[in-house]
Amino acid sequence: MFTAQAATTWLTKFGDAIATNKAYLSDLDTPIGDGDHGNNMARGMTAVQAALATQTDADLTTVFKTVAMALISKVGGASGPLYGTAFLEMAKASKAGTTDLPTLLAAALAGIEKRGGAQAGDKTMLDVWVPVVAAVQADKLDATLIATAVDSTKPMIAKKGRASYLGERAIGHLDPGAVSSGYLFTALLETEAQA
Amino acid sequence: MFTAQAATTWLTKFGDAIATNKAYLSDLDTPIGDGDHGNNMARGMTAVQAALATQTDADLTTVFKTVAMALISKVGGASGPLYGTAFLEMAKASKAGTTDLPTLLAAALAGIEKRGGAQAGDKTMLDVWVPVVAAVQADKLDATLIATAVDSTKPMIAKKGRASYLGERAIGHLDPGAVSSGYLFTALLETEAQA
Amino acid sequence: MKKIINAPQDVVPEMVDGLVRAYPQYLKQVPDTLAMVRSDTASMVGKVGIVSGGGSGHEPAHAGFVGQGMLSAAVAGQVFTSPTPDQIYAAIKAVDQGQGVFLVVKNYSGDVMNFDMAKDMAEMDDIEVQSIVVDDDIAVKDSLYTQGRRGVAGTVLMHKVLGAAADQGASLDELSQLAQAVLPHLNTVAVALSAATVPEVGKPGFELADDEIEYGVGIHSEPGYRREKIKPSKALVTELLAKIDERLHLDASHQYAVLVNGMGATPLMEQYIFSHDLLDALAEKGIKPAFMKVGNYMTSIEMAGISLTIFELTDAKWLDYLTYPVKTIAW
Amino acid sequence: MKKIINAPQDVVPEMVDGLVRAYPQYLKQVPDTLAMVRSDTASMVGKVGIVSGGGSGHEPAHAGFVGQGMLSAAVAGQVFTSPTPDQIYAAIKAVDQGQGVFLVVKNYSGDVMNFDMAKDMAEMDDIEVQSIVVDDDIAVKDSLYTQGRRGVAGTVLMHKVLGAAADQGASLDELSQLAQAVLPHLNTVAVALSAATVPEVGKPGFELADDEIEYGVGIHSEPGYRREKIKPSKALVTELLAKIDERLHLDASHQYAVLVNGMGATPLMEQYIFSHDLLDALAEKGIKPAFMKVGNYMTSIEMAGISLTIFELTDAKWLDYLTYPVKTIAW
Ligand SMILES: Nc1ncnc2c1ncn2[C@@H]1O[C@H](COP(=O)(O)OP(=O)(O)O)[C@@H](O)[C@H]1O
Ligand SMILES: Nc1ncnc2c1ncn2[C@@H]1O[C@H](COP(=O)(O)OP(=O)(O)O)[C@@H](O)[C@H]1O
Ligand SMILES: [Mg+2]
Ligand SMILES: [Mg+2]
Ligand SMILES: [Mg+2]
Ligand SMILES: [Mg+2]
Repeated sequence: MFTAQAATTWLTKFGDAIATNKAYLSDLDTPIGDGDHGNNMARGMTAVQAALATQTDADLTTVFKTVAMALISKVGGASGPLYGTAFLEMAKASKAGTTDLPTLLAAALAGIEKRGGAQAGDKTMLDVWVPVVAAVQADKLDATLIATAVDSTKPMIAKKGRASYLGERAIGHLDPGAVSSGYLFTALLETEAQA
Repeated sequence: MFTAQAATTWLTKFGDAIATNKAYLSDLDTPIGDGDHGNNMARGMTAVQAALATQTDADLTTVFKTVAMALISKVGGASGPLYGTAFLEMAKASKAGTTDLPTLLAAALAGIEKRGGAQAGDKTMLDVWVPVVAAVQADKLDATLIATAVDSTKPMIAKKGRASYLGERAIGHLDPGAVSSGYLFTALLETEAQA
Repeated sequence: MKKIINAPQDVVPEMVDGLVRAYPQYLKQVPDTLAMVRSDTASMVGKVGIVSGGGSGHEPAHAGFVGQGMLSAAVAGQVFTSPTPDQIYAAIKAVDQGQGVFLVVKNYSGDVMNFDMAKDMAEMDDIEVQSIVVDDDIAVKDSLYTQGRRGVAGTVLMHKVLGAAADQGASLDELSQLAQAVLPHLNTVAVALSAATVPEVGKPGFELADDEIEYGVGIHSEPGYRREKIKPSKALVTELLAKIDERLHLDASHQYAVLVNGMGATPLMEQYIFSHDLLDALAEKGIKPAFMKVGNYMTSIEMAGISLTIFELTDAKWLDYLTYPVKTIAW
Repeated sequence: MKKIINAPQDVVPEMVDGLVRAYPQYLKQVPDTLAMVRSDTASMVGKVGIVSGGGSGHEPAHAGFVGQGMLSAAVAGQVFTSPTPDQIYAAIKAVDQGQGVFLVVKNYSGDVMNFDMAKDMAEMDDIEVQSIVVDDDIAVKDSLYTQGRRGVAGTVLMHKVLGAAADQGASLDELSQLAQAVLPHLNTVAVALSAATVPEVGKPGFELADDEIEYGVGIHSEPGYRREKIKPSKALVTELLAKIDERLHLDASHQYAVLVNGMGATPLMEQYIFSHDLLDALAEKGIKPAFMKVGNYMTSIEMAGISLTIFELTDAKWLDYLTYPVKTIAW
């Protein structure tokens, strides 16, 4: 059972990772995007952390919904609606009664796929989400799997997002949304390890 | 007696000096003006040389008027009307019957003073014209006198032209119009020496 | 980075505030948002609203085109970042007159998704919303397997055409048909001399050497299709026009509208010289534009460069829409 | 120097050609000159003509302000170099309707002398000509013993006021009185982040370090009154406003028009932020401008920076003139 408290810990850790790596994420977004992914995510996660701080007794659904709303209304760009939708779908699933992490994450993944119309192999955050969610279902998520998934975006040609304008020139660059998603799941691993 | 041929030689030599020193004159105009004096004068003297080339049999008045019109219509800026007026006044004086160089130059000088409202000491071309014309009257123009007159503008504060916006910061810079006027009178000296 | 700003994170709210306070006769801000709606509400009554927007940094787009005969509202995102759905939704609500609202979106993942979410929100409120996703940048290959072409300066001509039609009472469906009809005829391609610096990033999106240019760049420092040594204006015109011609097949018997668009730091002097060379090159093909505009319309902060948009006027009415009078800050 | 041009010496004729061909509905070129007159000749009938001009490099000034309600003609000199008398005279002749012609001249030795010579020529042709020499740049000390203050962005407001009055039928004498009355109330001061490069010169008029700015620069890279480290927009506003206040003594009971003018390479983003800070600073003094405009009106090629003009409206009619409708490319 995934609790509101675990969710809060998870998102706090994720926010810290984003804050620490803000410049790095924007740097990754420079050669194959528009150089703002770190700023976008940092703006969103600052809002998430502020919103969560005011909601100490919230249930899981409320936590997810708060996160979703903060991301949707503060991030903008491509990552805002995608991360926002992911948490909105988790809020919906938890409201429908689930507290099972694999089920929650599967709902989040489906939301991202639907919102963005991308699939694994398109050099987006989905190249992390797809293998990670599969691993969570099989209960074998670990740091190596996350790192491998993130690195897998490096040789890819992008089919969605700004990097798709580059054709072959995107090869050799990590996808910034995949890297930030890597932080998300690393934070989740650390949260689970503490529990 | 100053002849049309002498005038043509004079202006050809002056045009050559301007062409050679175009970049230098614009450089002089950069710290205390707008960096275009060389370009302005070169544009004008190219037009003068082209116009003179089509007028092989012209009399003195026609030569001066041709020069005046070319300068007035091609130079613009401050130097165009000033040099243009100088030659227009010489054309008028020669039309009235003078071929005496000191008288011609005195008319030119009066024209510049009237058109620009400046006087010696204002760090303009007049700081060359005034002593040179006086020297011509006294028949003692030489290269040293010209050089001294040009150099005299260096320590001055400007009271007319763009350099006047600088106040004390104009000190230490030669006035570009004084330098180009120096070329004019050096060309005259050379012309007289040949005659 | 040397800019006339305060804290980089305050750039957008301060900019929007400065704009609406400088031009209260044109714009008012929807409270607590970065959405700006037409002050002249009387001119909107009974008409379909037209809302556009996107990341900031493209000024005068989009707020400069808000006014009678053009947009009803514009939404400003963070610099080079799509606005969020709640903001877009606030603009939709502010302009809806019961006739529905039409959204003009540029084809970027972020913009498409955020405007889509706003549409969902509006529909839950029973506001009918339709939209067009503008993708006029022919520098990028269109393909089913990619994000497709980007939306750039041609978007401003889309605003103009739709705004004129809406002001003359076109319905939401009619506007949608008009937008679909216009879209394939908008063709833009750009050349950059230098990149923009996003204030929060602090350094340019790409680096060009002192004698280098890049063809095909986007309006967010997206890379283009070729980098080479700077050439005379005439040669730049040849390159960009050939690129457009590949797709458009310029033809003396057709009518065209032309937009020469400065990217932000390029002075009008250069834009007019480019226009001179362009008009010469078109004249060689027997073409004289039926409509032309030159200036900074869809910029990329302080990027230096020019984009060229050629809009084939396959319907005679479109020219009337382009010349239809407007009351805006920047058209 | 990286510019979209062809040969540097062709910059002005090519620019003028591009401009008049792009905008034939506004401008036509006087044959064999770089003078541009209003295409809409009907709007000039029976009215005093207004002619302005100066060196090129200040686009959209001056041709961008030619049109009904504003200028009758504009004359383009070489870059940063006054036009020649024959060209100015050609413009005077082209616009004269028997009611005389009024010249708006900026206070530079060259401009004053060339326009004076043109006036002499016109008078020989029995065209009555009067003129005003605009000297709104308060960064320079005025003194009987110097050239006096420079003419800068405030000139555009002078065009607007005189153009509106002329369109309403003011006589040559009335325009002259109006110009004299307006002049002392125009106050401009600028801050530069970088200098312009004259194409034929090939290098910037001055060098500023990556973190330096200069207050009080002119529109031809004339040096200003102080150089220092870049400051936030708010601090720049404080400096420029204090400078203007010294002369103008801003007062909540008076009315003001404000022009925030971009120098060429400064994006609207920065101009709007500066406007935000300016409006805040004015509000602290209890002042809300009666009229405001923000944008590139009197540029200095690709110089980065902003000038601030504050025009005290001591006569209520002046506000009407400022808001009077015009048909121009750039107002
Ligand atoms: N259609 C999509 N589906 C999934 N992920 C996407 C899509 N488009 C973009 N992304 C992700 O978004 C990231 C970029 O986010 P960000 O830089 O914040 O937004 P923007 O591209 O609008 O500037 C990319 O690295 C990619 O992982
Ligand atoms: N009022 C004046 N009287 C005499 N000479 C002047 C006056 N104003 C300017 N000058 C001369 O003109 C020169 C500058 O000419 P130029 O650079 O061609 O014109 P501009 O200043 O219009 O760019 C100055 O160096 C000075 O010698
Ligand atoms: Mg990005
Ligand atoms: Mg000069
Ligand atoms: Mg972005
Ligand atoms: Mg000059």
